[in-house]
Amino acid sequence: MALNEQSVVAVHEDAGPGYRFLVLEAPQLAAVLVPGQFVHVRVPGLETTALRRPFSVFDADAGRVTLLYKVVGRGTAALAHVRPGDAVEVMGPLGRGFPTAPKGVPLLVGGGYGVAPLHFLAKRLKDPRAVLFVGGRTKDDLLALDRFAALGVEVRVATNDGSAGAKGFVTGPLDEALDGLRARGEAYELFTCGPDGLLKAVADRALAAGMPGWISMDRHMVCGVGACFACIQKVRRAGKIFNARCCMDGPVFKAEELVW
Amino acid sequence: MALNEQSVVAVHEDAGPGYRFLVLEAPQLAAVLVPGQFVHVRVPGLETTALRRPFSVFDADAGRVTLLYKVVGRGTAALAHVRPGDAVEVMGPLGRGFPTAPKGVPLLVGGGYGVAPLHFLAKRLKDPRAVLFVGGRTKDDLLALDRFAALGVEVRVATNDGSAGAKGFVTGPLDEALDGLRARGEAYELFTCGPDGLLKAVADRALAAGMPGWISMDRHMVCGVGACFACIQKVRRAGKIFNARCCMDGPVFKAEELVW
Amino acid sequence: MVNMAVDLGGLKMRTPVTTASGTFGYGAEYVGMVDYSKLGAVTVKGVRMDPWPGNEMPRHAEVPGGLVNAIGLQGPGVDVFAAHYVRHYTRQVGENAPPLIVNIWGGSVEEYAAVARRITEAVNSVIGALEMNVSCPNVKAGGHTFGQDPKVLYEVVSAVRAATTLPLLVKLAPNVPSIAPYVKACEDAGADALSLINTIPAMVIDIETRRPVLANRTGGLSGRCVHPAAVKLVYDAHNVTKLPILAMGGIYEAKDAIEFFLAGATAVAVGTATFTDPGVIASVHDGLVAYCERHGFTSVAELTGALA
Amino acid sequence: MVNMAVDLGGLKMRTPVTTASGTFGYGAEYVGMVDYSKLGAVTVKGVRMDPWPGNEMPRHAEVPGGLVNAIGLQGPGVDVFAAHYVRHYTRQVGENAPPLIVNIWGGSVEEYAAVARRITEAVNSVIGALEMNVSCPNVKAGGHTFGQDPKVLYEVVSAVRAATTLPLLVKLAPNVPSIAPYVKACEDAGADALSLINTIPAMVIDIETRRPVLANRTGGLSGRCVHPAAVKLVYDAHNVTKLPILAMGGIYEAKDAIEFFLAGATAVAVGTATFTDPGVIASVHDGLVAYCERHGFTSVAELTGALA
Ligand SMILES: Cc1cc2nc3c(=O)[nH]c(=O)nc-3n(C[C@H](O)[C@H](O)[C@H](O)COP(=O)(O)OP(=O)(O)OC[C@H]3O[C@@H](n4cnc5c(N)ncnc54)[C@H](O)[C@@H]3O)c2cc1C
Ligand SMILES: Cc1cc2nc3c(=O)[nH]c(=O)nc-3n(C[C@H](O)[C@H](O)[C@H](O)COP(=O)(O)OP(=O)(O)OC[C@H]3O[C@@H](n4cnc5c(N)ncnc54)[C@H](O)[C@@H]3O)c2cc1C
Ligand SMILES: Cc1cc2nc3c(=O)[nH]c(=O)nc-3n(C[C@H](O)[C@H](O)[C@H](O)COP(=O)(O)O)c2cc1C
Ligand SMILES: Cc1cc2nc3c(=O)[nH]c(=O)nc-3n(C[C@H](O)[C@H](O)[C@H](O)COP(=O)(O)O)c2cc1C
Ligand code: FES
Ligand code: FES
Repeated sequence: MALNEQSVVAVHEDAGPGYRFLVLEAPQLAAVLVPGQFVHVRVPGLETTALRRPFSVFDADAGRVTLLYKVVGRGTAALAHVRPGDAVEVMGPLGRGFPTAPKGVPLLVGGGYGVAPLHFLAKRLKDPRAVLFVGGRTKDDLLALDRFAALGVEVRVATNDGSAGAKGFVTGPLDEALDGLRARGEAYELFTCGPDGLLKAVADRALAAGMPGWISMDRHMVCGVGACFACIQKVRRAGKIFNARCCMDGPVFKAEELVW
Repeated sequence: MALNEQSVVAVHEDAGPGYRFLVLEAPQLAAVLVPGQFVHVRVPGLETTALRRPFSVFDADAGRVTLLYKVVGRGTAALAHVRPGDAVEVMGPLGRGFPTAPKGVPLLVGGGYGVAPLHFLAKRLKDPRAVLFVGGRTKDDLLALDRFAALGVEVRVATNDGSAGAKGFVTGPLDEALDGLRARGEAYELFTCGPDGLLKAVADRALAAGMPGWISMDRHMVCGVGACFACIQKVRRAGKIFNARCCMDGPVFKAEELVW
Repeated sequence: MVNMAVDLGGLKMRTPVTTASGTFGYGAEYVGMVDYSKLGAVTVKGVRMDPWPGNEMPRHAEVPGGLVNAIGLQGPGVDVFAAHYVRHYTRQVGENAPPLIVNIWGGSVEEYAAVARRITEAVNSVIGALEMNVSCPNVKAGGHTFGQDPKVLYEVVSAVRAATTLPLLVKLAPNVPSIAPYVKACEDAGADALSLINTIPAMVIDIETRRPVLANRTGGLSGRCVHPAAVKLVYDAHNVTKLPILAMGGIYEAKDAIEFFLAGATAVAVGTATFTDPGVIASVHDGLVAYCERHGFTSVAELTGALA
Repeated sequence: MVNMAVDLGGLKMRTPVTTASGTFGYGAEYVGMVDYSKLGAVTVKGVRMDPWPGNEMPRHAEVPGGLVNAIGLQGPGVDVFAAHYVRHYTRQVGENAPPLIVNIWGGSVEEYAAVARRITEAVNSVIGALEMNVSCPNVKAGGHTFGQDPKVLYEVVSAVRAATTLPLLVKLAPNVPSIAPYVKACEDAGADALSLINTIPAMVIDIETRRPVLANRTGGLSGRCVHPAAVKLVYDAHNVTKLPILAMGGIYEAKDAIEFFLAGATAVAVGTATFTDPGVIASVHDGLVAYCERHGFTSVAELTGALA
């Protein structure tokens, strides 16, 4: 059951070029959110008829909910103007999140703002074996690495231009690690959020290895609660293919459910 | 020929309860406006599709245009928030104003914000014989009397509740003055702006006495320039009755033209 | 105390406020965010005989003052709806769950009738009425064609009328030269009430990619921007019929709903506004009560057509 | 250098931008505030045979994202128009005055033809085309009825076609189930181009006085809120005809106009937006040039129907 909380902006700060951390006093939501769930935000400053914008939860702790977002369009541009003390209506907790009792080494794979739910996940996993694989075009797309480090999560980086970590895609360091785990016969579990290409690459690897893969999908949304069917993703469940609602049946899907 | 000037707010101050003076740096308009003309204001803070709002000119001098307005709805409520330094788009000069070479004693009759164009008129008339008759429900509706006094204009006041001047309608002091002038055989000319009831009362007196009467009409407007036919007033010209455009054929009409 | 109850063609509503089909899922999705006690009915997403996948993504485009959607009537089919979703609704919303208005559609006259029959036979007391969608602009073979021609409309409504004892609403399209012949067809065919309006056919083009934003190319416009057009259609319909009208189209505040009542509506539905603020439902309800009190109406039913 | 010239059914326009009838008076009202060199034509307020008083006041209501008007086609009649206003226009705008598109209407087929004939006979070289208004929602005896039925439409367009050698545009109503039969009627009757869209029938009620805001009770909706509906109608019309289309409805910036071109328009008209900002005309023009440059179009005419 979701609720619509009147939150108050506590902190609003840069998280890299074009990225922002938004910390909201939202005690009701903070108490119930689980990693991989998202919230639906009514952006102050947009016209009163504007649709809400969905954001994953970067952190939920001590009465506060933190979002990590990228300014990409008019909604996020308006959001970037809210100030500490401003009221923000936030709907949540929405969708199904990640499982938080992995059966193997937790491997988190993120791209861009896709690291947001992975941070909340890492925090709840509290698993010293957890590794974050993160990719971006340049080092400017690598976000919140210090926050992962503070959780004791090992971080392996790749950038297309080689400005940080390995040069190339994040699948480079990931495949290296997978090879190592396979060689040692260790079980692992994949968690990913980011651009569709990355999600598919990770899902393929989970399926090929027969390891669990948890894929968080980013689909344009309207209601955020399953009421409008705007946000579908083709999935196979119990042998049947149908259009699942990402906001309700997802945003986190099992790798084997997804029909690309 | 009208123009659309990018003005800058110089001063914005109270002019009585619910009334405001807005002083704009608008050198092009200030140079050409004549009394009785109006400007069409794009109100900052309204949505980009909002229509403009028309206002008479209270003063135009030394590169500045002053408006005197009442907060009555959402447009004027938004206007009340502009601050010195803000940009305001103002279209003008619009409409036909008052003649400024009267053939007799100039008698100005105003109600509420209707005194605005009469102030500009008094200033341009520079006629020591000019008298302002002003009415309102209470003394709170009497605006800018000090500004008329500063121009050397005699002011005669009436309020419905007797809280200032004569108790009753402004037609009381006006009729007294008309009687006096008639007794002395002096010619006069009437100029008025205010609620429709007042305008009609003044027009009737001008017609009855055979003296010139100049009536400034307040009609809901859209374009303000004669392009849309939203703002009509029935008038008789050359024996024919037709729907004149207040914004272009007015807002000032001759008493004998008006068909009520 | 204002009496908020209304009778919408046989459907007894404790308040005159419902939800617009397609904006409130199958009724339970907004539990926790909407005060269901303020709803006189809940109208659910369009249901047809078999499961229907709907259109490809993207299915929506935000526009100033509204939304263009081309969901394409996705749904699980009448059996899953009747077995699963209706039960889920009553369980989630609880004892005082308002009756459901089930929005239905089909690819043929026979299918419309069959869906109506199946739902009527389900004999679930929470099902209060049927609303026939003959005006969805987003499914080619579907609803719209049935609503475009008064003769075809008469046929399909007659068939559904014969198939159900439930109160029957017919939801009409706004893009007609005159609503009168469509209203007449519904009356003649035995409809109990009218729903006005469905979305207005619309299109949004991304000028950078030079492609329609919606996968379906075109869609239907809803939200605040359609409100003045909807008020006109309700007014026109009310002028030519005694059938009660369920009005919808751009209700964002009580004022918008009150305009509908004065134009001739008996009840109103909140749609697109819910996406932005689920609280609109309660504030429309409360605003109606306050308006009636302020204007001396003892019953909201007195507002219908109450132009001065 | 982008070639901005277009041919709108025989009317040569130096730019594809004109004004929407009824929002630009008789053409001279915006001198000083509009850069006329950016206009390919100026479309004037509807003209009929005799003077016409229009509706009572109030004639407009501001709504979110638009305007509802019921001016009621006030005008001085064709003789005063031809003698006085056309001359005033050329004198005021000067040498480079764009050609006029004269919007006409009448109470009968004969009157439509008579007005067209009178304007054609005026042989004033500044008159570039006629635009038949068969879709004004605000005059009962007038335009709208002629545009509602394709057969009647065919008749009245045929009559006007026979009465004029000027390029002939027909302006259609948006509130139709399908635009195709109306387009076909215009084609068959010999129209040279189509204008889309006129205002959408609408109504605004003052809930405090419980009266319609407009003296005419109902009016026509224009402005930003009608844009997505207008794009759809232009797209639909372009799909069924080779006739060039003059598109209008909610253009506030170049992007809105570009959507119309991609949907199939040959030229565009700025209407309600001018009331708020006369500068929209120039910015639409300049934005079109910039867009063509950025996307490698050497001529704005290439944009017509250029969906990827
Ligand atoms: C479950 C979920 C979680 C998300 N988590 C995050 C996050 O943690 N951080 C972050 O920066 N972004 C996140 N996003 C993406 C974010 O919602 C979009 O970037 C944002 O809605 C864009 O709004 P805009 O007005 O700035 O962009 P515009 O492009 O101007 O938006 C126009 C419209 O498109 C929709 N839209 C545009 N892009 C997206 C998108 N990628 N996903 C969904 N709708 C979109 C908007 O809602 C709006 O309706 C998430 C999306 C989903 C679905
Ligand atoms: C020639 C002329 C001169 C004016 N001079 C002044 C002046 O000097 N000082 C002053 O305070 N007011 C003046 N007014 C009235 C002023 O234009 C309105 O009070 C103002 O437009 C109200 O806008 P709003 O959004 O606050 O009110 P709302 O009622 O919310 O406006 C809604 C709509 O009604 C129109 N409207 C409402 N009232 C009026 C009205 N009385 N006249 C015209 N349109 C109206 C608005 O433009 C808008 O379209 C003048 C009007 C005219 C026509
Ligand atoms: C996303 C969405 C889905 C809709 N689905 C349906 C539907 O399945 N059946 C139907 O009759 N109307 C459907 N509609 C139309 C609405 O019920 C309503 O008639 C319309 O949106 C106007 O109301 P509004 O402006 O308040 O949204 C849908 C509208 C939207 C926005
Ligand atoms: C105040 C007003 C008057 C209008 N008068 C006419 C008219 O006389 N003839 C006509 O064909 N259309 C008339 N229209 C319709 C416009 O020309 C145009 O088709 C419509 O407003 C949609 O464009 P817009 O949204 O850009 O205004 C009028 C519109 C408005 C707002
Ligand atoms: S966004 Fe409405 S169903 Fe997912
Ligand atoms: S306001 Fe447009 S003609 Fe006067």
